[in-house]
Amino acid sequence: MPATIKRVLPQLAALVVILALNTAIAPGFLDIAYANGRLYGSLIDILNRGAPVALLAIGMTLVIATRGIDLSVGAVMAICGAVAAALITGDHSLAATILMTLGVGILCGLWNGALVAFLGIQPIIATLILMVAGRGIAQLITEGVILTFNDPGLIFVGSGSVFGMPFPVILWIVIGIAASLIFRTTALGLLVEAIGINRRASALAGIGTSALLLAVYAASGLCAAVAGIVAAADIRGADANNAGLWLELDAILAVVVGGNSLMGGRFSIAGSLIGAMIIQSVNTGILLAGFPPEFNLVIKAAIIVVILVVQSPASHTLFAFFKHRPGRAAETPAGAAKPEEGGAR
Amino acid sequence: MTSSRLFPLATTFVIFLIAYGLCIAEFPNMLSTRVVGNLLTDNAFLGIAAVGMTFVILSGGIDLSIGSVIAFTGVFLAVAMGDWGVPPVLALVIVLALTTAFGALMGAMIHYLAMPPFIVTLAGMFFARGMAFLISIDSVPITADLYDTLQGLYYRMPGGGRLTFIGVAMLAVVLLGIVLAHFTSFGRNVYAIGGNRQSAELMGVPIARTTILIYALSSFLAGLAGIAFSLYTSAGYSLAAVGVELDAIAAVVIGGTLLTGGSGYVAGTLLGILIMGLIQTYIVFDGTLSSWWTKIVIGLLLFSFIALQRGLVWLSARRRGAAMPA
Amino acid sequence: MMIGREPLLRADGVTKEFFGVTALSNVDFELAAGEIHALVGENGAGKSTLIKILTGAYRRDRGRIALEGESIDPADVMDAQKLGIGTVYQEVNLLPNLTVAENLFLGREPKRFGLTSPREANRRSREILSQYGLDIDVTAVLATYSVAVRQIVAIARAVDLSGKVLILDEPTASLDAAEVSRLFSILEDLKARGLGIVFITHFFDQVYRIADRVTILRNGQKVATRPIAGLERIELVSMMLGRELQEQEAHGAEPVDYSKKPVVASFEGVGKRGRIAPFDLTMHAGEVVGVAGLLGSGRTETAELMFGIAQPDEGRIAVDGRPASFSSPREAIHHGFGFCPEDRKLDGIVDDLSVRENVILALQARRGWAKPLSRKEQEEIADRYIAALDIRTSDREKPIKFLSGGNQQKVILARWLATDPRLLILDEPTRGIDVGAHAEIIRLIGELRERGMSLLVISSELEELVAYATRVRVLADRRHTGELEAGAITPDTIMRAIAAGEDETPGDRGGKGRAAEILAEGAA
Amino acid sequence: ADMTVGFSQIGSESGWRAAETTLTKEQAEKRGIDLKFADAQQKQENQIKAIRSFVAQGVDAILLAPVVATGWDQVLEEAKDAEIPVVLLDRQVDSSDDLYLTAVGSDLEHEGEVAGDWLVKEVGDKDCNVVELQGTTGSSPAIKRKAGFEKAISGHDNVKIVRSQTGDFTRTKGKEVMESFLKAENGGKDICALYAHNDDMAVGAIQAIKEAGLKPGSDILVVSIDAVPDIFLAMANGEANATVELTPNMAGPAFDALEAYKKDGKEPPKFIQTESKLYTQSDDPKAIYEEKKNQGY
Ligand SMILES: Nc1ncnc2c1ncn2[C@@H]1O[C@H](COP(=O)(O)OP(=O)(O)OP(=O)(O)O)[C@@H](O)[C@H]1O
Ligand SMILES: Nc1ncnc2c1ncn2[C@@H]1O[C@H](COP(=O)(O)OP(=O)(O)OP(=O)(O)O)[C@@H](O)[C@H]1O
Ligand SMILES: [Mg+2]
Ligand SMILES: [Mg+2]
Repeated sequence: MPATIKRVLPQLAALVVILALNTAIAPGFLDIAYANGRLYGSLIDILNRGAPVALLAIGMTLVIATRGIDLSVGAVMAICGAVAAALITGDHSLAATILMTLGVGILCGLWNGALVAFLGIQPIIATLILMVAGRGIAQLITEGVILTFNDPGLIFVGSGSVFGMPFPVILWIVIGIAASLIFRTTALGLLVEAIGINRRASALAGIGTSALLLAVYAASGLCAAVAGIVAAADIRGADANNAGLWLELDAILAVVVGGNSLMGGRFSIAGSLIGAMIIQSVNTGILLAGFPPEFNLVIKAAIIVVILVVQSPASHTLFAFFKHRPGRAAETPAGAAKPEEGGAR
Repeated sequence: MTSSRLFPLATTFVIFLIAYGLCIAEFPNMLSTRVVGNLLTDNAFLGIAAVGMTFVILSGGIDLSIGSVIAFTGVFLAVAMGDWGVPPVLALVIVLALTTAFGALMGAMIHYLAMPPFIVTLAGMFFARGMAFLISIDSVPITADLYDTLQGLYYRMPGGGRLTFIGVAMLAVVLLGIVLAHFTSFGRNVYAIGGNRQSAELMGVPIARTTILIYALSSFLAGLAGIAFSLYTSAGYSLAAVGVELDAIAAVVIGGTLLTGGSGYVAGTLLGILIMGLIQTYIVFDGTLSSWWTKIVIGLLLFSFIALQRGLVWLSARRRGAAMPA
Repeated sequence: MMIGREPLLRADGVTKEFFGVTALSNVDFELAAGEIHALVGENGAGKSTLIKILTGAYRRDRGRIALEGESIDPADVMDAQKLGIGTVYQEVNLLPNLTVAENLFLGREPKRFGLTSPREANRRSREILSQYGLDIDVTAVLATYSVAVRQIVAIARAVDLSGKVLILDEPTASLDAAEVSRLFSILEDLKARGLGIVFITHFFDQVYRIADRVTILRNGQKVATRPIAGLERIELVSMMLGRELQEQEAHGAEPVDYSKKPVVASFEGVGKRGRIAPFDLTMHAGEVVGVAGLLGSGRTETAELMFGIAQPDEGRIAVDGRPASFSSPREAIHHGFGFCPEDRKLDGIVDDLSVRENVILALQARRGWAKPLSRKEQEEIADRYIAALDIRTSDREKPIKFLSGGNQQKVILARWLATDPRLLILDEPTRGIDVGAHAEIIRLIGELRERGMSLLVISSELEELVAYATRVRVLADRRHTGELEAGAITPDTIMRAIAAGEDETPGDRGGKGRAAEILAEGAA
Repeated sequence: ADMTVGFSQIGSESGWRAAETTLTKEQAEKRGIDLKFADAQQKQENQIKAIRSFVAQGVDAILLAPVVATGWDQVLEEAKDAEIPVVLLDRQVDSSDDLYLTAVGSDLEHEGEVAGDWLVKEVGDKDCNVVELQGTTGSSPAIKRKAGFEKAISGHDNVKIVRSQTGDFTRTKGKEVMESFLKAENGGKDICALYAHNDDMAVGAIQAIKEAGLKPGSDILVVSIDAVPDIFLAMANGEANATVELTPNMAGPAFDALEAYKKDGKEPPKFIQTESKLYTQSDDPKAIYEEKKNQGY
């Protein structure tokens, strides 16, 4: 669909620019080699390392589309990693382990959703509760240690490869496409956007807003569960203390860099996935550049600001302004602040 | 009626008193001036920063940078007074000017570039901590005489509790915050923008100026909180105050302010801070919780407070509805 | 009249485009001091856009504005306010989270010792609002009041702000007759003091009653400016529409005994404490029940109980003779109900979605998420209603927030028509709709009734009720106080029934005085 | 219980710290001490709050594992005013030493030095490019372990650090950063040794090395610090070469000192240093793993 591609063009452009920068800093950045049955290269690393954030971003996109936010995803990752490790070391089959872990993720999501939909607690606080408590729950399961496992099946989820592609990459791409299809070929996408823009009007129009909110938070929990399994499988152990730590911020950032509005409404999962890759490219680029770590944060901040400034609606207006300057100079200052762009409300 | 607007605030206060009562019933020692003094002193920096956060949230925004700004302030002060030999008072003035300008810059980006506050201040959070790292990654002690003087300023309450300078400073900031929120045009404008930005604009509220001022105020108070923090620890450390923004947000919301903006009270924030401080004190007094149970219990208590608050507000709305003439 | 002298406010060649769609092209406009100048035109003609440009809310693409001969260029609303231009925009743009007093004095709070003085603001607010006959708690947040009250507060604020020019964009859309005459007497006062007043409305009666001159816009262009005196109504309408309007049938519906027709739903002793007293209502297929009453009389509350938005705490509901209860609009919709709400901005439009999506929203919600309407079906439905209701939009994919107010209203109406409900509740369906479309909607209601739909229509416009209602429920002070049968429905009988109800139950608004007023108004 | 001791722990950010907590509780139980445990979630302000609460509560002694060296003067003074002795665990503070009874711990810089010395000896005269996985930027173990290591290799021009990034003390980051080191250094062929500030990062990095088709332990030497069980497993498999032990049993000596002090006022020395023992593949790592496995890591 050309419209979909057009929608994510700015994000693609940003990604290309970052990749070009990386190529300039690190010679051989674009090299891809094939060895031991899998592909190697920094580009593959970006796809692979970006998997947890990409997975989280899929669920986060939906939550943000309903004008919510899910701060608990990092903690849910930790819980699910711990659950998976505990089950697999407790001699459960791989299938049972994965199913139960996904179930736990959905449960976490439902808890968040219930707080938001039924108790009317503001999403940021509702999910803050699980963000704080969740890591404790994860540690309760692992008793504070890194719970290691050796099950080759579970390890495959983190570091196996299919047709040379690392399995996590396949996972996020497949789940991303599946989510897009589910939400775009049914009416779910429209309904989610409607409740994000005007929940009252949507309820009056007969949309089951509470059920939908529950479903969306559950989806976010599910994505976090998958991300949790990937993260644990990657290091062959559940690190309840650090798994997914602060990843919720990266996921939110990915969604926004992907061109989605935090005010809810229109959303693009593809945009968020590209956003996740942009963030990972920045991180990998910083690592490859070999600066001392003290510089990491400042560089990251600067790049984010540049990307967002370029994407911001105001700079488009400014750009258009310089392209064809209208007759009267006094007419266009700070055009974006005018209601004609923002519309009513 | 005004009283109905103040109802959530009163509810929160009552919940706090009940909770404190329960704590005392279990640990009689909690009824000491030491605990009261500690509640104020230990949460002084958080309280100061949370007042700024209240304004930001009232306007419908959010400021994720405050924890980093606190860390930056501490490191800057420590290094400026120590390594660079800047006179203490001058260093304080410079750092407040820097943080205020930093907030104003974020506000300007939010307004003029129409970028969401969450993201702008997230970048601000990375940036401020990054700058702290660049100044020094060590934890740097502060040895200025001024600090000794200010730290020595406290009133010893009967029972051994101390009413410290920073504790009192926090209360003063809260008071000023209340005045600013409810008795100035700026305060009205903040509520107006939080209620509905477009409507506020059509009613002639100066959006640009107010937005910039709000974030400048928040960062200024974060700078002040950073000073309080450096007084509290006599040091500057770039890893300090991680996650304080979330604590502040939680305190503001527990205090009854809506994250969607336009509704809430600065006084509520103080209550939120005290409630969170009480939770922590309780856990330490209990002293049997493992690391993980500590987190779970904090989460549960947070949940109970919020659920209780919502329940009471809901009940009263029903009661008041019924009380009207049929 | 004032020809020859420099006009108070003057616009020359104002042009405005939105994303390539011309909303205004080369419009000239003149407002003299001490005149009331009506601005009329179809929905989407550009009226609101023009005043937004005059008051700095939008930037114009071209053109010149002058106040008292001096060229001005208000960069934002604050600038315009400083120049002495007070405005009420079409969508009541106040702040629901602030108190009434705070809304009135936002931006110019009374000060004492450098700090604002809420006490003083409250006192002065009470004073101001009493001129409008509104005796309400000014320290309560605005959200607790109905649209009408908010509208009056908005007017009061604008009047208080305007030193030279007062602009009102459809201020009377949700006011009842008494409120309207009170407003008009205030406008007369201001006019006598030399203010220039711009007044936008779709009610021609009001134009004739109060305006000195009228400017007609059509499709973003100015058609003419004429003194009211000597302007034929027919001529005004045809200038506005660019065609003749078929004469409205102002007679009521034929008296038919609907009680014989099948019952769609019945409500017995349904009420909610503090909101609305228990009432009985039986809705038959093929009838239109009009609901009349003053502001705050409980009309909207009645509708909310019927549609599951609020839950009754007593009474029985039956649909098709079977007991039913709904705890949400969703359930009501599954029983075949529809409800077009009064506050379109808050409860109606989903502003970032396109016209197409807004139209199909309720239908899609009823089918469930798993059975999406195909894109083609959606487009067909949208196009059908865009044509049927004459919705003015450049494109069905345009976000609804970019449509003019009246056209948004039509989209919401279309949303409910598309679900083809058995019982349709309309709360002020013609709010802000132009004469052409108004006639069309009245015709449509008749048609739906003939097709066997059961309708409950709340309206403050009595002529309108007369035109389509088969019976009229009369409400006063949160009670159903009476009912007029077909044949007995005229504006005058409705008015009397309302007044009688008000007298019976003197409520918080001072029943006696109000009743007398209404009757006086009816006589005028 | 005849003695109530408050213990302000940093948090539970790593297996090592979990073990320290477990052992402290065990030791307390063994001696009949009533332990009040407070977890600070990695925040100094929480530790200060906890100490203040301990004082308000009137405990008999306080154990403090300080998250950072600075900023303790005031609160230690308050404890001193209340005549409550404070023992520092495993990390130091920069306050004057009359504010606390004693400090039990290892010398972080010394640990780095032991690791560095091992590497210098191991490579002899050969050129060796070292990549370094630092701890959390700004944390005192990261700073000191780096300094100690650099001290050990200074003067040996054949050993030099070519890349140094933070791995935040975690396995995930250790693995990710190692991957990029490998990419940046010619697929890992230019790397002779890895020095990680803790074992967890080393374990993550070992996986990255293996996935890149190299052999950790021989193609790339691996030396790290802490001596947690999992690194012994790696050593047993020949995938890691050396680790420097940081014992999690700090509480034992601390309680000894406290009990002696309480009994007859005996002042312990101001610093009770624990051993920084070096383990290599020749120390029967398998046996040590089995032994350590159940110590609460
Ligand atoms: N912010 C906007 N963006 C895009 N188009 C707009 C915007 N505002 C108005 N328009 C378009 O400009 C035209 C004029 O709209 P305007 O609101 O001025 O009509 P109006 O005369 O006030 O109609 P009504 O009687 O329905 O209120 C309409 O076609 C509308 O779609
Ligand atoms: N003029 C008024 N004075 C005081 N309160 C009013 C007034 N008008 C409305 N209200 C309040 O607004 C609320 C809404 O009333 P409701 O919506 O039922 O009225 P309504 O009959 O539908 O009238 P309308 O919708 O035309 O405003 C009521 O709670 C009422 O107290
Ligand atoms: Mg209009
Ligand atoms: Mg109504």
